[in-house]
Parts: sequence; structure tokens; C-alpha cells
Amino acid sequence: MVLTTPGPGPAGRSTRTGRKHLGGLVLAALALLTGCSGGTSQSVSTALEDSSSAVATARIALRQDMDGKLTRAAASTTLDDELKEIQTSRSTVLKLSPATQEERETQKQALDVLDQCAAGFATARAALAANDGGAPSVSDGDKALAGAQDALKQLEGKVVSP
Amino acid sequence: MTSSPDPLLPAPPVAGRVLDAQLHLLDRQVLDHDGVPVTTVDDLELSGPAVDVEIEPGTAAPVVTALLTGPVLGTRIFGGRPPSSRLIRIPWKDVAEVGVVLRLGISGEPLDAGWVERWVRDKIIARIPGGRHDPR
Amino acid sequence: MKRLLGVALGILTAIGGFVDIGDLVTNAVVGSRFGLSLVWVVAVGVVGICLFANMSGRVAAASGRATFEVIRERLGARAGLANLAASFLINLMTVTAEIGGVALALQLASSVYYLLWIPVAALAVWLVVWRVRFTIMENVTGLLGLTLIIFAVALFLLKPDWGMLAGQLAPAVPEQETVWTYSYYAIALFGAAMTPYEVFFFSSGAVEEGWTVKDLLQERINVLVGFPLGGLLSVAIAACAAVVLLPAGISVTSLSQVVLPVAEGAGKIGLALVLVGIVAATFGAALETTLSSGYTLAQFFGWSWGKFRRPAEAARFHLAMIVCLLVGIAVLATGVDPVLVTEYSVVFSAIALPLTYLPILIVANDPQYMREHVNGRVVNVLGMVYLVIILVASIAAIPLMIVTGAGS
Amino acid sequence: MILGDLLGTPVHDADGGWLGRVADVRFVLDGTPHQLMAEPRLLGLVIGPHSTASFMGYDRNGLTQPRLVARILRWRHRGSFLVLWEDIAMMGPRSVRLRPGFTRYSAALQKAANG
Repeated sequence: MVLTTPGPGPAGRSTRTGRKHLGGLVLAALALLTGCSGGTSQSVSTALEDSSSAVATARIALRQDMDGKLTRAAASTTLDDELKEIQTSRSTVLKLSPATQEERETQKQALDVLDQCAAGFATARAALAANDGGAPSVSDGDKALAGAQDALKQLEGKVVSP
Repeated sequence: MTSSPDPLLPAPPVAGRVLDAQLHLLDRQVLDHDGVPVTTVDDLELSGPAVDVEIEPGTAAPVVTALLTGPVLGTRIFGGRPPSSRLIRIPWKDVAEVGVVLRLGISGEPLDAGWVERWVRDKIIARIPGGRHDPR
Repeated sequence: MKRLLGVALGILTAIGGFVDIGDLVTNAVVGSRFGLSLVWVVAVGVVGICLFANMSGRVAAASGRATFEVIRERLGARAGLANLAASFLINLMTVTAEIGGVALALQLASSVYYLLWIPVAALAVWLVVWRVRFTIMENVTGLLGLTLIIFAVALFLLKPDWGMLAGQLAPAVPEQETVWTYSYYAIALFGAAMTPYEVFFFSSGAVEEGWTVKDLLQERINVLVGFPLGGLLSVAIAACAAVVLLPAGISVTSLSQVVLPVAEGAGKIGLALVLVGIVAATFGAALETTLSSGYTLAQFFGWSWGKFRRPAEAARFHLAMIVCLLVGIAVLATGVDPVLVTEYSVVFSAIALPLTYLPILIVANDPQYMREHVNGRVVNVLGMVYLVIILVASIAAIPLMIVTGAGS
Repeated sequence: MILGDLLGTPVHDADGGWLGRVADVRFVLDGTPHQLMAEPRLLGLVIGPHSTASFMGYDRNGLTQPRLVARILRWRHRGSFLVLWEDIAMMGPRSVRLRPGFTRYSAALQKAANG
């Protein structure tokens, strides 16, 4: 709902410690209530937020796999769970009926990025299934997901809800 | 709060123990003489008086004749009443003790109130392997 | 010596048995989105569950009456039935969530799809309910559930910035969330800590184990030591999520995310332990909730109940539990996300709390039931304070659910 | 008749004036036991002008804790009174009529009699 999704790493950590003023919060909530009825950009940004959470999870799982901290079963289950999340977001965006040209554009861009995420997941899952040494490697999967993560972040910056 | 005086006369003293139906009888658990739950008190049956008939002064007060259970619970909650033939009764003469629970002086096994339990036991539960296994 | 051992065992099982799928999921979600800023709710919830579990155990020990018999007797048939309907449905949701939790944890361990584990998990629950002795059931799942302490160990191994973590403890709304989502998750956490089934189960368990007033001291120690330590486990789950997931911008929506911080801190061994702990905790809770659905129905209608009886001597009780498990399987078979079921079940629990706790408070003051063991003044004051808190949470839950779109 | 028919039934005085509803039915165990216990004899009706929901035990004199709950429940049942069987003229599932000049007694249960 709120769009200041922090990025990974210490930069995100520092924004979390900031506290909003109560009055501002009430206003934001009211704005949210009145704007909740719909809006393509609102739905798109929620979908992008959910997706970037999923991609970030998958990257942690892959890194842990490379560090030997995670079992294959747990890593592949995590990827499955997060891919499901991406697919849910994608079908939400697909079902939107944008009213303006601008919104249609936003929808299309979001679908492109989500497809890129799904492709990243496909690479990562293939890497895990290839069981070491094969191609693609786990770090290839991580690279693909990193690319998708950057694309997500860029688009999130562009889609600002009213 | 408790100190506010009650303007009404206290009820004339009576010799025996006083039981309020809602408070001491209805919705209480009924156990048989072995302590096995039989049912709850879903309703009570009275010996009188005749419904909507003028009560002659000096008529003896009605008494509780039986505990009722079964479909009467549904009608007590949702309204209406089952026909008298469908009431499942436990005669008051079988009640041995009224406390936090009502204890019967008899075994619950042959009572009408237990037919569903017996049916479920004989047709389903006892037929599953281990159904009669004593857990202790 | 034997007595001391009993006390230790009781405390350990109370710790291990405290956490269930609701606590796991809700604490991880809250940790990943709100950091530690909602820990105070866990504290409030733990004091509340200590208070009322203790009270219901005392009622059961002093009068031999379990909680739902008391509820029907005090509220009467009509309000009692409304209460039964609400409590039973929530309980059924919780059974479903716990079985789903067992299956999800088994998927994480084996990578076999969780839907295939569901019939296995439900069958195992039924077999234990059908056959295993009550005390063995309690002790085994409780002790295995203790492996969840790995959340606390992992937290130390993650070497977090302790000062910053402590700084999050003050109740405040993080920047990227609203007051409404904050309040919504406060209620969810409260509901997860105070779930009514714990009281149904606790009081019925006291009857199952034949407690008398002599056992009250031990019961009090179990609750007053075990539950707060269990609450600390909940906080450790939230803290792990706050350290690993929150900075990465991850908000928890699946069980796999709940265990990632443990793998991060403690590696594969940690992962193995946490999976054992989750399976044990959710399996234990599945047993407790399944039994609770039997207890509530049987106690309302006055059926014969209890695991201390042969199944044939508590036929409707056992049939009711079989039906509940089948319904749980059917619900999960639709493919509904067990984590989502969990999130709803804790909020609905919060809504139903007053229905359960008011009658307990009243009966714990009734000398006909309690003789000299009625509530003391302090307990009554605390009880009333909690009744007000519970009432506020219950009334606010549905509006908040609508406003926040169930916390999204 | 059965007790469920009686609970919640409107009560009128001899002139048809509305007095309240049957909140509870009071019995006394004072006959000779036939077998195990004496049969409970109907002593009278507790009539509540405001609420017929359960007293939850707070009509017993001894129960005063927790204070706030006791206070709220007592308030909901303010004005409740007991009429004895001798003052009842007619009983039915739709209405109960009292005799002219009936006496209102306190609905409170005497603690000693309650055992």
C-alpha cells in the first residue's frame, strides 16, 4: 500500500528506523481509503512490491545454497513458493482493465518485468535441478534474478500511485 | 452496590433447598452413577398446571417430573416445541444429587437419552480397529 | 526428585507447546514488516494467556468441569450455542491451518509437494488421537517442539546489531506501514498468543489427567514459567525475521521464508532442527485443536468425552474429531494457502475471545464451583483489565480487516 | 407443560397490565423423597421487567466478584421480583396472569437455603 519500499542492504535498514508523524499517518490512511477502490497504478505497485519481496527471498535462498547453508529440498521449495507469488501478481496485473493510454503502458511494462522475473526463476530452478556442475549454474540463476530485481525497482520508482 | 437496600420483602422462608431452574438445573451436565456423562439438562417437564386454564386457589403446586433432552434443545433455542412423543425423558425419581452437575442413581446405558451415542458406537466407532482399546 | 522432574517436564512441554502455526506465521510476518515494534503485544498476550489458562485450569481442578461445560451452563443454551458455533468454526480453521503447517514443513524437508503430505499428516493426527495416551502425546510433541529454541540460537549466530534491535522495541509505526495495518497485526498477534483453543484444551487436559487442587501449584508453575518462555520463543521468531528479512524488503507470505533466517544463522543443522521443531509444534497443535473441537462439542451437548476413555465409550466425541479432520483435508484439498488460513484464523480467534473468557472469569468467582479456590482480588482486577482489552480487540478486528484488506 | 415454554413468557397482572417476563422459575425440595430426592415443587416465578437473560449466578447474595461484572448484571436485572405460586391465576406458553393483590417478594436467593 505504501510505496516507499526499501531496497536491500543497509540503505533499506536505515529508512525503517524513521517514524512517521501521527497526523500524517491518519491523512495517508484517509487517502488510502479513498483511493483504495481501484486504480491501475495502485494495483500494479502492490503487485510489484509483492514480486520484489519474492525475488529477494529467492536470491537469499540461492546465496544460502551456494554457501552450503540450505538443503536442496528447502531451496527448491522456496523457489516454488516464490514463483507462485510472481504468478499470482502477474495474473492480477493481467486482469486489470486500464482506462487511459498511460495506464495501459504501465500495465504492459509491469507484465514485461514480471515475465523477466518468471524467466529468472526458471533459470534458477533449472540450476538447482541440474545438481552441480551442469549449466546453468546457481550463480547464473542468481544473476538472472538480480537483473529482474533491478528492473522491478526501476519500474516501482516510475509507478507512483495517486 | 451490594449495600443498596432491597425495597421488597424477603421471600417467606421454606423448609427445603431452593433451586432456580435456569441457575441450578438447566444446561447442567448429567452424569450416571458411574460418573459417565449422559447428556445435559435441555429442558424440564412439569406435572402441571393445565395450559391457559384458570388455576383454582388452593391447587397444589406442580412438580418437576422429568429432565428432558434431545430435539427439545433445538426448539428451546429456535422456538416451537416437539410433539410430546418425541421428548426424551429422564424421570426425576432417577436423579440422585443436584450440585455443579446432576447425578443419576442409575446406569446411563439403557436410557433413551443415550441412543445416538449407542448407535454411533455400535455402527461406527466400535468397528474401527482399536475402538475398544483401553488407553490406560 | 520425581516431583522436581515432573515440574521440569511440565515447564518444558509448556514451552514447546506454546508455539503453533499461528505464532510462527504471525510473528514472522510481523517481524519482517514491523521489526520488533509489536513485541509489546506478545508480552500483553502472554500475560493474558497465563492469567486465563491458569484460571480455567483452577476451575477444572476444583470442580472437575472443563471450560465449555461452564460456558453452556453460565451463558444458557442460546448464547452458548452461538459461542459454540463461533468457537467451533475458528477451531476448525485452526485444525486446517495446523495440518497445512505440518505438510508445508514436510515439503521443506523433502521437496515433496505439500498437498501429498496432507492426508499423511491428518492420518497421523487421527492415529495419535485414537490410540496414544494423553500424557505421552503431550510430552513427546512438547519436548520435540523445544527444538524451536534454534530460532533464539540463530538470532545470536546472526550477530545482529543489538542496540538497533533494542531500539525497535518501542511501540511505533514503521515508515512504510500505516496505523491501520499496525493495529491489525497487533490484534492478529494478540489472537495468536491468546487463541481460545489453548484454554479449551488446557482445562479439558486437566480433567483428562485427573488434576485435583493438590496439583494446582505445579499447574501454576508450568503456566507461569513455561508460557512466558514460549513467548520469548515467539519474540525470537520475530527478531530473526526482523534481522534477515526486513532489511531485504521481504514481507513473509510462506513458511519457507520463516525458516530462511535460521538457515542464514545456523546453516543446515539449524535448518534440520527448525524443521523438526515446526513439524512437532504444528503436529502437537493439530492434536490439541482436533481434540478441542471434540471437547467443545461434547461438553456443550453433554456427550461422554476424553482420551482416558476407550473410543467406544466416547463414540460421538471420536466421530466428531474424525469428521473435523476430514473437513480439514477437504478444505486444504481445494489448494487454499495454509498460511492464509492461519492469518485469518488468528484474527477470528481475537474476535471470539470475549465469548470464552467472560464465563471463565465469572465461574472462577463462584464458590459453588470453586469452594475456597475462588479468584483473589489481584487476579480479578487483572481479569477485568484483560476483559476490556479483549473486548476492544474483538470489536476493532473486523473494521480493521476491511480497512486494511486483511493487512495487505 | 415444559419449562422452556414458561421462560421468557410475558406476565400480566389481573387487569392485563404488563409486569415483565418470566426470568426464572423457582423450585423447592421440601416434599418426602419418593426414591432418591424429593420432587422439586414450584415455589414461584422470578419476573424481570428489563431482561430475561440469565443472571449468570449474580442473583445469589454471595456473588459480588468481579465487581464490574456483578454491577452490570445486577443493573440489567433491576426491578426483578418473585411471585409465589399462590398468586398465579393462569399459566400458558403465551402469557402468565397473576391474581389481584399479588405480593412482590425479593428475588434474591438466601445463601443459607442455597447450600
